[in-house]
Amino acid sequence: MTGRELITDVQNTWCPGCGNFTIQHTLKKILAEMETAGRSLDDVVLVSGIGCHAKIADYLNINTFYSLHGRTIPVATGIKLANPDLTVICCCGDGDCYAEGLDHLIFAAKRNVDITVIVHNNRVYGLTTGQYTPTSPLGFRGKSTPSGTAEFPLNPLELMLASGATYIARGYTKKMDQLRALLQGGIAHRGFSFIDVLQICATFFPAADYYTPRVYDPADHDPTSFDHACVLAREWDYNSDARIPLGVLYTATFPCFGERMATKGVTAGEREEAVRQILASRI
Amino acid sequence: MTGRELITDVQNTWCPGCGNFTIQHTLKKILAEMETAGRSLDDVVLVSGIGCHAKIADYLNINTFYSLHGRTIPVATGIKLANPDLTVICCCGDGDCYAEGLDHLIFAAKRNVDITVIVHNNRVYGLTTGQYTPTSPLGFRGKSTPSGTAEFPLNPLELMLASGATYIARGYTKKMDQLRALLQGGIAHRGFSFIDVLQICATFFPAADYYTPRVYDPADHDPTSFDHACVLAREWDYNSDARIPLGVLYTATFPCFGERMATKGVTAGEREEAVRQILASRI
Amino acid sequence: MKIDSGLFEYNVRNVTSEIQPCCGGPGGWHHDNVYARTCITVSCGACMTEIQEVSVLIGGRAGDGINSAGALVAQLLNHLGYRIYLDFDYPSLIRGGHNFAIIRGSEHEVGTCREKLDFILALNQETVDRHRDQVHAGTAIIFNADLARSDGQGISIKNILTSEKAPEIMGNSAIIGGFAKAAGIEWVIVETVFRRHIPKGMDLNLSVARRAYDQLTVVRRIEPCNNPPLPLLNGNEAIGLGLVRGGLEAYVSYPMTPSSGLLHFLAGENEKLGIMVVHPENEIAVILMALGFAYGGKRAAVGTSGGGFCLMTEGLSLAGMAEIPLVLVVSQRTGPSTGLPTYTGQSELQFVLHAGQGEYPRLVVAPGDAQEALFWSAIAMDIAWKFQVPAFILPDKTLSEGTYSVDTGGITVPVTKAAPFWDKKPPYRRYADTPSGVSPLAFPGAKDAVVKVNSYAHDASGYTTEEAGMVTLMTDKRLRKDEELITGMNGYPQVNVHGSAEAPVAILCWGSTKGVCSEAGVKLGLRVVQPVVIAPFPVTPLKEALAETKTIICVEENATAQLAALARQHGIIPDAKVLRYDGRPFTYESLCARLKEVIP
Amino acid sequence: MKIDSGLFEYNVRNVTSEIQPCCGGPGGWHHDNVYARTCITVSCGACMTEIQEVSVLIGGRAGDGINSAGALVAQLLNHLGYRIYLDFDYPSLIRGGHNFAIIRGSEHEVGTCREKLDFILALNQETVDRHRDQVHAGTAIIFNADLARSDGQGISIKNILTSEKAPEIMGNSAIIGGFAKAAGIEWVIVETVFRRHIPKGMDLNLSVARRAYDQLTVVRRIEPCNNPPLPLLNGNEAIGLGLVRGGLEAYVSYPMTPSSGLLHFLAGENEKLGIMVVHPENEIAVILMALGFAYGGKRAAVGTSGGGFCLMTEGLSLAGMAEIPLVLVVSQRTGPSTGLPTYTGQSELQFVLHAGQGEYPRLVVAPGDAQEALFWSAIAMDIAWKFQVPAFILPDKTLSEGTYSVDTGGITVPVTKAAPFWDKKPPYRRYADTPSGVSPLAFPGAKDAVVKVNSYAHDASGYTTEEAGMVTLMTDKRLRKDEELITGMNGYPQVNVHGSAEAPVAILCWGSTKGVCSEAGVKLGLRVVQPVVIAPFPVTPLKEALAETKTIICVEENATAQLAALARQHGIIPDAKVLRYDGRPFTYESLCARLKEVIP
Ligand SMILES: Cc1ncc(C[n+]2csc(CCOP(=O)(O)OP(=O)(O)O)c2C)c(N)n1
Ligand SMILES: Cc1ncc(C[n+]2csc(CCOP(=O)(O)OP(=O)(O)O)c2C)c(N)n1
Ligand code: SF4
Ligand code: SF4
Ligand SMILES: [Mg+2]
Ligand SMILES: [Mg+2]
Repeated sequence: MTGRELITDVQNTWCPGCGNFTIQHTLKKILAEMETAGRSLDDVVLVSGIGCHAKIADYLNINTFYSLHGRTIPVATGIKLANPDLTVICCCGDGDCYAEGLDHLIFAAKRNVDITVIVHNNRVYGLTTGQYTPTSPLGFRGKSTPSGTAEFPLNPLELMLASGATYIARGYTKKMDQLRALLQGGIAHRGFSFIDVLQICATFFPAADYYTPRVYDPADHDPTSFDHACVLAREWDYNSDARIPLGVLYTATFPCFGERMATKGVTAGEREEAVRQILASRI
Repeated sequence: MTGRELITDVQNTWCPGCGNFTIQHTLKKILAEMETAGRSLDDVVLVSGIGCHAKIADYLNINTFYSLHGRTIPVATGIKLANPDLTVICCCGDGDCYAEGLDHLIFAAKRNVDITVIVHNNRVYGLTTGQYTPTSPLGFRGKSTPSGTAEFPLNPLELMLASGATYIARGYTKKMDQLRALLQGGIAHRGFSFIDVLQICATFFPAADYYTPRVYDPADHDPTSFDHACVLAREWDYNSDARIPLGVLYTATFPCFGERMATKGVTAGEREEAVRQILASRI
Repeated sequence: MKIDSGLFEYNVRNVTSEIQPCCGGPGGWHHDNVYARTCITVSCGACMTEIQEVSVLIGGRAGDGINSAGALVAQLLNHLGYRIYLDFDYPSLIRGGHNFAIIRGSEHEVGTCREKLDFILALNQETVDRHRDQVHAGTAIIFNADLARSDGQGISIKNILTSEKAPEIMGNSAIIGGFAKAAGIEWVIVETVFRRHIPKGMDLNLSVARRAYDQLTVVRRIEPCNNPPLPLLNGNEAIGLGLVRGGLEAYVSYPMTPSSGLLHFLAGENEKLGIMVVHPENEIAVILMALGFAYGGKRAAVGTSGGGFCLMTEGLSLAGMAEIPLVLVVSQRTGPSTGLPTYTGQSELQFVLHAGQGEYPRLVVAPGDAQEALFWSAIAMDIAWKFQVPAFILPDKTLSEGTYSVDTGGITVPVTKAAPFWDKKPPYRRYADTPSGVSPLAFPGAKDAVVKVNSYAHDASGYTTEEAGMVTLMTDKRLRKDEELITGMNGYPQVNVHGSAEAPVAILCWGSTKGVCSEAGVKLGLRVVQPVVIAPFPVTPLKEALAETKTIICVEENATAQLAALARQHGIIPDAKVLRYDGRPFTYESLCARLKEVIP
Repeated sequence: MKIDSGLFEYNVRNVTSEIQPCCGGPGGWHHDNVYARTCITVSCGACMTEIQEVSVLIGGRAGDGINSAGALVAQLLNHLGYRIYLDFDYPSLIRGGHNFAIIRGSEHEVGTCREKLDFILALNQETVDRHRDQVHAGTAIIFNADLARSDGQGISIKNILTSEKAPEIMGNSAIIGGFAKAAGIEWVIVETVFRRHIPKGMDLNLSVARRAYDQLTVVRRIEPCNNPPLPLLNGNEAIGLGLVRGGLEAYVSYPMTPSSGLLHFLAGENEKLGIMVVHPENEIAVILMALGFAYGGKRAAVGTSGGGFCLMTEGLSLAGMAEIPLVLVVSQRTGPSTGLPTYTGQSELQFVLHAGQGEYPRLVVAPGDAQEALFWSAIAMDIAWKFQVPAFILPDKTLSEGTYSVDTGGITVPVTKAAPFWDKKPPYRRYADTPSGVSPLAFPGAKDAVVKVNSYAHDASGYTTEEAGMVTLMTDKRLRKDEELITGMNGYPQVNVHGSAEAPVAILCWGSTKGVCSEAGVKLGLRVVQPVVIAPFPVTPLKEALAETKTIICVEENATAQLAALARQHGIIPDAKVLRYDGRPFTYESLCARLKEVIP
């Protein structure tokens, strides 16, 4: 389909001021550009989890798999293995992909599966009305922790560096142009791309006043330097007060899982012959 | 119980030459020493997963929770929260705790739960007869990957450093004295202790000839140095040929999850009164 | 009714809906709204006494605080002496969309809504438009004149807020003030309710309410009734308090609608109640952590809904095999899969009965309202520990998030923690074989006890075995607990009968449809039979309750009639079924109409 | 029997055990061992013709390669024209412990073991000692004289290996060579079998075998039968090949006994078969990845056992809601929980029927032997795609790891991939409402198709909806597929009848007990009714198969009689049950004895 309307008629139910609008708008622009550049959007698939972020599956007029809380990544892996010609993008929540389904994230990085994972990291469970997530700061008072959480946040960038992801970036929904470049870079990257997006949750984690003065673009960072990527990733630990580097922290080139796993196709006849041979070998 | 027989009458079914014997023997010694030092073994609990490693639950004559494949850590967390006076040790497999239940490992580290996790890392699924695990090298030919795996191994030490573990060590079943010190240190440590033990699997991953010439004890390493711990953790990536540092890589002191979560006990009367108050407030 | 289960004494009032009928005649609880003539009084079907009754709807957008506003309306009626049922209807989103609460008050106990409304409080136009066919000749509409046009009385909320310099969220107080006036509720009651139930900015809220109160005129007076006000609890809160009375020490849960309210409630009250509340990384961790608590000697419960429960099934089977006591609250919503997260359903009955590999006894109770939830949650915890089995509480969205009057008069649950404990004579054998199948309990830390629990087939000491004879012996031991459980449950009111207890046509229902089925049963002269205990299946009491019926009609909020299948399996053959599965609870009117189609 | 399901043609031979009886008389497949007099021939219960039959046990420690040695013995008998059943019994450990295989050969199809043995091949003393009560007057024992003492003929394996400079693992060849001689099997057959089935070091193995062959004397000649040899497959391999014939393109699995063999088999053959085999991080990833494959247009299957299946239930419910085709192989072992990992059981029937929240149609087939597994696995894949439902194959350890003769003569499955595909006229609606409830399929990448699948309640295009009417419509659409499925399955042999088809006493059994029940049925003159399709429950064919029975006896390898409960639910009331739940399959003798206790 060419020149398609990219936004569906489904009524949008995000709160006013929600950072998800920015992510949706950014993806829409990227899709439009991909189409202009000759890529058929029929070959793009978006996989979402469950949560506010995941509603994007209803709003974008492309192939979508609106899956389960925490399970975007194995679904996306299956799709990519099934059809390597597809561009597969995951829109995940932080509860989704850092709590419920963290293991899948790490394994996709380890395997260098050629998909792009965008984490709508609002640092809260939005759709279930405001509980802490793995990236909420220590002491966060959510509905399940009204007197404050008892645990430090995870640093997802550090985890990704430790897990073998080959494209690691951080964006911010109040920096739309940069976000677009980061997502575009991730989609273009061959291999596992991960973008942690600091997404404003207007209702349960309205952190713009915290983020905006702290975010910065590190000058002269060479994203092929793993060591410096580590330094940047650790600069802000999602908890204490510090400058928050944005941008592509790390890139590397490695063979993808799909390439390594590829099996030569066989015809129906060859397959039936193979079955016959196997049966014959059992006599 | 004092002066108890530490090994049960259950018939041991590990293969001759299995590294699990070393781990069991080490634990036995540590337990005996704890008892000598005045700690009642009634207050020690061992939680195991499912796999060859897990049989240790049958062999040691202490409190044990022989749980599920991949699930030692949440069980251990519950036990420790239920009764902070207990010493809680997990014996995990690498399939167990780096594949099936990886998320729990990371969260226990993040929370700094005061338990000790010993990973019997034989880099293979032993009990299910030899499939690759997350620490098997790229190209490993196991029963599920007869023409070689398509993925790099994880580096569990790096992951633990990224997750907030406060005691991180690596041992080797052919270095029993050191192993004892490492496990002892982990058990003594207040907070989340993690020991990756390179365990020889005589049947499916007999890697002694690989390990023995490569392992070494880094001189002058200060385990409170996070940065140097990272360097050491990365020296060998569980895949390529390199020297393999053993010992305590990292230690730090932080409040434990249990301390932060502790709730003041109330009497039955106080509780009933609280219920009455809540009911009254709903009129 | 007094139950002596050998464990504790429990004065049960009303738990089986044994409401005093107005006339003492057959049928118990009778009332029927006759809207055309008089809307606030209804007449008892048996004696034709008029009983008082009122239905109020308040609606607006998500984020408007409809749920709290509804709760205030409910408290107003509560303080007028009405028994309350409140149903809150909302889509799965945070702001915008249409939310509404229907509050029904009645002189008698009530557990369902009527379609027709006596009052509509409309914060926006959508509320007016969407509920048009729920008005009757005498419906009073009070609306926000800034956003809606309608018959009835409008209030400019904006003006009021501006005059009072009050924030937007206090708009609800204006509409409630207006309602109070329109319903002829004395100001002192409004003031009492606001003072008791508004946590912040109470004076300002009262001023806002007063302005609206003064602007409007009385159109439909709600007469006070003769009852004292009662605590209003939703099902989740009732379950929470019941668990606490059953000795709960740790609640472990991962948020999932409609169970999250229980997590939030217990997390908010945990210090007062002296319990630990943990929200771990996912539901697998939830159940395993809870099993860790129980092994450590602490009474634990978990809560979730269908999707999260899926992830707990492996841990459930472990609980069954390792004989670790645990209470599981599985609050049902519309499935399959993510389905309709904020709407109701009753489709997890068979799943819960059979979940987890292998065979082991379990208790499943499905309370019908908040009062039953309070009662049965305490029992579930006690049974779980007494028999060392998993015990399920199986509410649905309607019960979990619906608000009910709870009559706690005389309810005391002296929890004995009467689980069978080890006699401290070593060696301790975790799975010692006993005639009842129940082995004595000890916890790690106990002197000279080596406490070994095991997910493998094991012997009496907890050591793994692969020996055929031992496997059979231990399986028999576990299944003997099921026999004991059946006997043990006989001490409890496992099956409730409502409506006309002798009628030849019976409704067979379970869970939250109790309320609507009871009313329909009264209206249509049907017997209403509601098993609260689902497993072990109470065959004998159920057959007794259904004795001499000619027709059995299964009423369920699922698409395949799951209780009907279970009944058939036990030789009870339902003749017809009335099912609803669009996520909405049956209303009295819709159920009556559907029943009439199948009554012979 | 020829089935035209509209999808493909399939010449079914023997799938319903329609074995030619020797005498043509009633009862089909009759034979009974009369050990005392003659052990290798048995007589047909109906015509008293003697039919040939032999049972061989080989035992040793884990790690001794007993399974492969058993397979070689089986091939020897196969090449003598015997039909084979091989049962492999081993504990859950890697080295040590007692492993043994029983190989039974018969002139006729066979699917169970006898207790008495004609040959015992003992690699160690434990084998001799443990199986003492399985010998009869004429049992020939061949033992490793280095490690065991016994009656019979000893061989010093050590001496032979030393002379041949052969490695220890070749000891099995010695014992097999000895067996061949003792059984009077011609050397040329040994040579053929070794050449075909020993992957490495065949010449050396043959020399080792020959030495033993030459040392021993013939004691019990096994006469060749008149059958050609057939492929020997275990149930897992048969399922794998069946799936491939059903169009399998991706197999995703995490190892778990007794399903792992299927993973290993397909991983080993994946290049030849052109399929992708993925072993991900855990079972949750397994099922979600498989759903990704299916959404991407590739036919996928997953395999596991009960504990792993627990973790798949959430994904299963997603498959049901999103209507994504998937085949699940759930191989049962003794539960609950970890239970007995390497022993059998039939306790997942009800779990599999009800797993996953909410209600949606599913296919469940429980093949009775490898031949049925081959046939039904292809069908399961085809049905999954035709109806876009999850389809289960439900073997157990006995079937998955037992080896059977498979008669593939005339079996061709021209897979049409006849799922209903989109007509390419946009707009594509993934959930278009149709009379059958089945919507046309398209996959991402298809030109102008926007393919939206959704775990939420959704409309025809796949967009989330919370609207009551649409929810009902879509639920009805999904449930209509169940109706269609019931009709569709009528084209298949859903219920098998063995034994005396007219007898008034019937055994009702399912899955791998088919073999033992058939033999017992013949012996005791019982009708044996075996539903292969479990869901949708084949009520009509089952009632037909049971028509005019006076007594129904349920035989199951679980503790609660799960098929019996299911049957009762559908109005079929079993009168008695014979259950075994110690992880071991019924033997013919034990089953006959138990049946005699309950036959009226
Ligand atoms: C297995 C399971 N557990 C819990 C839920 C309930 N649930 C739905 S969305 C959600 C959290 C969403 O948080 P996040 O992923 O951060 O997304 P957000 O809403 O913040 O975008 C939860 C817990 C679920 N759907 N499935
Ligand atoms: C949920 C689940 N999946 C799979 C299995 C089967 N299983 C038992 S042990 C094991 C692997 C053990 O590997 P590892 O943890 O490395 O332990 P090892 O045997 O090597 O000590 C597996 C996959 C299981 N018991 N439960
Ligand atoms: S709750 Fe937060 S994340 Fe969800 S829609 Fe509202 S602002 Fe966005
Ligand atoms: S298989 Fe490996 S890990 Fe398991 S007992 Fe044998 S040597 Fe040890
Ligand atoms: Mg979030
Ligand atoms: Mg291992």
